[in-house]
Amino acid sequence: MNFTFSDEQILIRDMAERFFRDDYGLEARRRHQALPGGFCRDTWARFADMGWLALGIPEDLGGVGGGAVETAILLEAMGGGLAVEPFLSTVVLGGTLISEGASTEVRADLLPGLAAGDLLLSFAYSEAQSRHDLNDVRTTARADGGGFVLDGVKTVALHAGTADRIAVTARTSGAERDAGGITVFLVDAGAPGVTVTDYPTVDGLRAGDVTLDGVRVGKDAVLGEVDGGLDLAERAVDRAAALAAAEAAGIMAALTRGTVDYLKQRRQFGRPLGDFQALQHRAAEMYVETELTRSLAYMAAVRQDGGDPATARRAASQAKAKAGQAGRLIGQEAVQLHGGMGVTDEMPVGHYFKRLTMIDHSFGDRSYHLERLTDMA
Amino acid sequence: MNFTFSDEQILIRDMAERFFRDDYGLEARRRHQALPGGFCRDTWARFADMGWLALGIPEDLGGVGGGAVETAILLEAMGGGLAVEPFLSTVVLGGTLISEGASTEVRADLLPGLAAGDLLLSFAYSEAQSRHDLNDVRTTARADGGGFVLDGVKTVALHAGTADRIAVTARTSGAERDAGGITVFLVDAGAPGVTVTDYPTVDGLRAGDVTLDGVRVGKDAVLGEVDGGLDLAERAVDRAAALAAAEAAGIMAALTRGTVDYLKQRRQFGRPLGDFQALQHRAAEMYVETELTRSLAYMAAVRQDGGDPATARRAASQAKAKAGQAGRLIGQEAVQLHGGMGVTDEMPVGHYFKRLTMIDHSFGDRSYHLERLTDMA
Amino acid sequence: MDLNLTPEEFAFRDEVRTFLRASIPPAIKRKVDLGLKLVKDDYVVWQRILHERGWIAPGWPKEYGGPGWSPVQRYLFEEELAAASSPRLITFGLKMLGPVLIEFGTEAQKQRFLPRILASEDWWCQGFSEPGAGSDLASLTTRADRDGDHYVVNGQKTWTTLAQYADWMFALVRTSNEGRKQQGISFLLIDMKTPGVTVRPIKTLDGGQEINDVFLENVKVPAENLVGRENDGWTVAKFLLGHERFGIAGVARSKKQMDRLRDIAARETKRGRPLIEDARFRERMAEIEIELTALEMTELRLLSDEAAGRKPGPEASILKLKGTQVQQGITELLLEAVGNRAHVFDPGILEDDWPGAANDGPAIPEYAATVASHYFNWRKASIYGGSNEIQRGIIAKAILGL
Amino acid sequence: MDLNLTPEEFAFRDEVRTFLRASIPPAIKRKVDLGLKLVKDDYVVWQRILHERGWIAPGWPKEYGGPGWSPVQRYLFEEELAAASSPRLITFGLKMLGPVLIEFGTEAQKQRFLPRILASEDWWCQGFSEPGAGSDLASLTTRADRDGDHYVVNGQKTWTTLAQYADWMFALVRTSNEGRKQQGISFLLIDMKTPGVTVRPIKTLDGGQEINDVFLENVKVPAENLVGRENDGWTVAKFLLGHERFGIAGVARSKKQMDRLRDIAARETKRGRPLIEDARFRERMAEIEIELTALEMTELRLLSDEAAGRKPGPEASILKLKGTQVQQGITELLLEAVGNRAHVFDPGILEDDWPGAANDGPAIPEYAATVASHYFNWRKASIYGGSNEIQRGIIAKAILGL
Repeated sequence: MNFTFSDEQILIRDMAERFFRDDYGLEARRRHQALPGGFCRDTWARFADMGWLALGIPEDLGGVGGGAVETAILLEAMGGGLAVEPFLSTVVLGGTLISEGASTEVRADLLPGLAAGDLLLSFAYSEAQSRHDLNDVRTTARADGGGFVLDGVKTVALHAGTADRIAVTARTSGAERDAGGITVFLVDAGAPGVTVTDYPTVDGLRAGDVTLDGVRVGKDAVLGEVDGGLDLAERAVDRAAALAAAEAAGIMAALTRGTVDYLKQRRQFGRPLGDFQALQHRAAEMYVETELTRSLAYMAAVRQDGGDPATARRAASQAKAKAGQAGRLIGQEAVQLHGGMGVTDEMPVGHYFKRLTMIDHSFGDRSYHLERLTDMA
Repeated sequence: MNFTFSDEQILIRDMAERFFRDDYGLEARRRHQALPGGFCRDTWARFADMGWLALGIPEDLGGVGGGAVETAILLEAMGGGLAVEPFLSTVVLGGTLISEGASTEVRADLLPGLAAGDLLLSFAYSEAQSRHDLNDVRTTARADGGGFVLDGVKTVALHAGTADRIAVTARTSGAERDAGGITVFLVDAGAPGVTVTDYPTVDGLRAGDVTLDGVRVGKDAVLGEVDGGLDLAERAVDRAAALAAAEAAGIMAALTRGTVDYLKQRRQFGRPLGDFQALQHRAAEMYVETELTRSLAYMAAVRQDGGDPATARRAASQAKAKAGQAGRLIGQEAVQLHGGMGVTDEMPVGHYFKRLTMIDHSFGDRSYHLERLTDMA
Repeated sequence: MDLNLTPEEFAFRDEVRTFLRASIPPAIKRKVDLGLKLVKDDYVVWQRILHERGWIAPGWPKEYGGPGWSPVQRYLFEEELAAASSPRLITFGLKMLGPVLIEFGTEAQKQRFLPRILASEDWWCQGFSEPGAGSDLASLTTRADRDGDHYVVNGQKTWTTLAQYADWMFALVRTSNEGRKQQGISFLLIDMKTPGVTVRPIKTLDGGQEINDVFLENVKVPAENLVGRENDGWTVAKFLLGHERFGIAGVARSKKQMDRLRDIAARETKRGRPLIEDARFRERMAEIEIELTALEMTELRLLSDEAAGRKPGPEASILKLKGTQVQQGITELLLEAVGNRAHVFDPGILEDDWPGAANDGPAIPEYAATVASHYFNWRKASIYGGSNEIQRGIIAKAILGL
Repeated sequence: MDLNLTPEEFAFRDEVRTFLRASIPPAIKRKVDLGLKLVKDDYVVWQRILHERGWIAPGWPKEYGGPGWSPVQRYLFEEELAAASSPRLITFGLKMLGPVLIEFGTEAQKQRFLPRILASEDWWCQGFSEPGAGSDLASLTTRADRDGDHYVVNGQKTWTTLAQYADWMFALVRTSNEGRKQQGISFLLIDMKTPGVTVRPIKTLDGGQEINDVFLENVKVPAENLVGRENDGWTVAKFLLGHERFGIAGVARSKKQMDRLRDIAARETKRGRPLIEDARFRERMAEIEIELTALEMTELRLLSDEAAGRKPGPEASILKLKGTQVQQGITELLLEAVGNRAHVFDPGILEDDWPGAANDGPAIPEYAATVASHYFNWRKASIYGGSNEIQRGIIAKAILGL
């Protein structure tokens, strides 16, 4: 048992931190947001060059191996860098669905492109009525000839607007909230009947609603088992939840650092704010909560790779619930301790705060994960 | 609409505060606790002399009128004075049950004695399995001739050991948790078959378990309606909950005051603790929470006298839930800010803390009242 | 102690309710109900309706145009305003400068400015905060140098709310560097059309634009626009910041927001049932309702003291502190209520003429469109007007004697 | 990064588990499980069993009698100790003075005291706090004046845990008033049987008696009992307070308490069902389990750093701060779990030989008898050993540089 990074992991971390420190930043982020699709394709190509998109993909398919811990290291750095690129949707959600659910042929067909940065993915599992429950699926997939016909509307799918392929959950049998009867399909974004309404999200990323109107797909579009897709979908979303907690930890660390710097520099009543004990103690709490979240995020990452599924699920929920609670505290405190500067668009703090807040509302919010733990225990 | 005390109410408050400041205190409390029954009969007689036991009783029955607000004023002072006398059990619980549930004859028989300090009462509504639910009654009352025969065990009845009469809830029909079928009986503590196991409580008061073994009572022992006693019992306990919130507010004010005094006087690192901003802000929170609790306690008291029953119930639950939350915060903070002194038996702070804590666990704890509000809304 | 309304109070409330509900323009009501952006005209139109009825300045003495209401009547009026979906009345003239002029102004200042405030003919903004003087207001450095019958003002104000609409600014300026920093400050009225005044918007984290930098470069201000005595502006500022406790808790608006929350929770679903039936969500609503009720009862206690003739004291800090915590707590629940729709950002909601969620737009119902922005934006509540840290300090020092 | 045990670690854990469960005297186990009072003999008997096995001082170097375990092994041992219902090992000799003597002691001091600590032949107490020096430890005033080959000690120590059992006290005393207050402090070993030493119990709010005043009146202490150099005791004290992070989070014991909570919640009822099936109560348990797991993982991260050769740093303050919050949070849930039985106070539980809840006694089940006392008593956890305020200050200053 040990909790230390390997030399290789330290390399990944240092490289990612250096990239976001030197080649990213709030101004770059603004530029990327304004580009078509809301992110920078050149930056994405650099992600590919650095091997980030190949994480978790076997070497014979263009990947570099590695697992959730390496990805968590990257996401922690992306959190600190406020990256807007579609990493979670393409690499984590899409990559997991294909790696774990696709046939050997489809994997060989798609994963090299993913690793090379040529394939963008999205996972549309949410519907207007479903809240955070993946089993609440009204979208239907009717067997037709050798394939299926899909109808329904999926909502708030991260980066759906730029995705080349969109994974969707659809009901192949059963009633609206049944756990069985759900199938995951990988749909071509340009297929007849697919319409994506793309829009910005409040934290500066993009998402989209996906309308499926009589969309025909072949049998090879099925990821995982017909009628048995819920488990695959939940594994992918749990992995995203665990890794989003790592991204959140990166943001928390940046907010704590930024707040401490601000307290040192800003003077009020003739001395630096950092001299005021009440503020010192609150900064200390921010630090403690950051470290606790980071600990759970890495635990959850470790648990996502192999091992007992119930342990993986519980760890993801613990990390995500903690990220929600600590994120709310740290985001609110960072803004408050920045005073008037905290609510402007000019300083990074507001942008971190928004992204951190929306992480809580992605992949199940704190209430959802607490309830899941409650049901589980 | 107004929220001011009348001149008469101010008189009551000033008299009570003076009494507890001049004639009570931690040493007196210790002496009272060591007396048989765990309180001081002479002090009880003085309560009677001052008219405190006659509050809420009509003037023609030896009372002085007045209502819940006057009683709340008294209880707030008793909180500050850390009184151990059986006021809540005799005057609030017992008095309400008799005033609202007894026949004209029984009222005329008992209330003058109550007002004069000659009659001590207890209300035994709790059972081992019932938690905070008044409808969870296993004790039975079997109709027998003109009267009833009672069997069962009631637990943690405040001041049961010194009570002359004990009101008990018993099931005259229905199943264990039915709302109907419960009847309140007023039982002579010395009646054959009644056994009281008296014990100290952790906050320095007394309580008892009451065993009823074939206890025979007449029809005149019934308070309220046969089978319809739950409403009467809940009204009495709600009133106690609202007034216990006032007692809690008195304790909170004393703890805040005591903590502020301690912070001013105790020096660390070359200056008074009160100079440390982090501690100032925490003392400010204690003050704010005290005032909020006080506001709800008086609102709840006002609502207990007449008016809409649902409004009365909601107000009692809001006040009691708030007292639970604020009490925990203030009690813990007071101990923490007193440092090592806070956990000794010598300083008042620990005694206030214990009483405040146990108020949360009397008449329904915070969780119970929150759930009740949730069910109600 | 009596929490019931008297028959007269009932009648008053009904009169107010009937008028407000009949008079509020539906387009304005819709914006308020959905939390959309209000523009200058919305405020002015509505305030003039209230002015015509004589109700625009409940806190002003009758001789200056106030309605002469009791504290209870003012409380009821606030309640009904919020319940009728009234926009917040712009406080700068009505609740800040007006009372200041009544207390400190010359007769000429009163006659010149007060009627125009009542009629919403002048829009005022507040020039207090500076880049180097936030919570530590007295360290301000904007200078006003006397030059004949004028002051020449140089400096920068910031965080100036709605300065883009303002005709006038009341400002704290430094007229002397001698003595303690609280000395040497003066209270000056500045015409925003004077040459040398530049307003630059500051974008806030929710994407909105309510606050501004105001640059003052050799701005000539007639000496007659000094309020109170020169170098005695700190007294005026303290009066301004401390005298008004009505409404600072925001109870009436928080009640209205709780209604909105219940409405949204009734429309949103969880596990196939309306969210409002979920016991855990209900419990969180119950918790915040306890705090809101406690706040309201505390406000009523303080109002009763005031009605009984007691002067407003530092206890009002409770109202500001707890009031913003309750408001912010409600925005958190609203955000949670809309689930992952919280992500959706429709930039149109920042425009004056948002048509509503288009049917072919993102899957966000109209009621949810502003919830996230509102959550982000409302963090300001615990920062401005004396941050919560300042309020705790006031309580610790002025009430507890620490 | 690997959270699974290696086969060797599994084997080690099994060996420890088997031994501990077989060796713990049932009477001691019962007291621990019910939270009853332990007396000196309970501790000594058990510690000698561990000593015989060679496991009493996991943190000591092998040459002084430690078992030579890795950090992971020590972690597993702590886990198994708690799971086996071991009493807390008395830390004063084993975790405080022992390492101090190994670092600073003379050869004679080591040979004299270390074996007796291992064998639980000497019971040590800690003489740090004074009535005027709590969190501000360095302001202590107990004086030690050199007189030939002795020091003469005068002063008062307070909050001295279990001094009533102690044979010896290690104390901080003032040997000089020159320079900063941290200078001029010395670290002295005092035989409690020396004339002039008086122990007076301090009753705590839960009715227990664990802490004491210790009065020192002209107490003659041989100069050879000075540890480290004269006037350099602050260095020794800082080493003592900072060097040990193992176990300060109390993770293993908190896990054990969570088991106890689950057990009690399974026996208590709510609305006719076991409390443990109540969704709201379960949610509160889940919340605290998240914190406990986060704490454990943080401890493991720090231990991994240590195993990799990094020196213990101020991060250990997280463990103390959060550890006590988790412990206290569990005591709150335990208190809530027992409902209104929490009121019942059976003074017998404070006695050495409590027979258990008598059938004819108050209606309190054995498992609930100590819950309220425990809640009250455990408030001390965030006060002693560096209060939570001190820990926050350490984090702010030593980690964040504020």
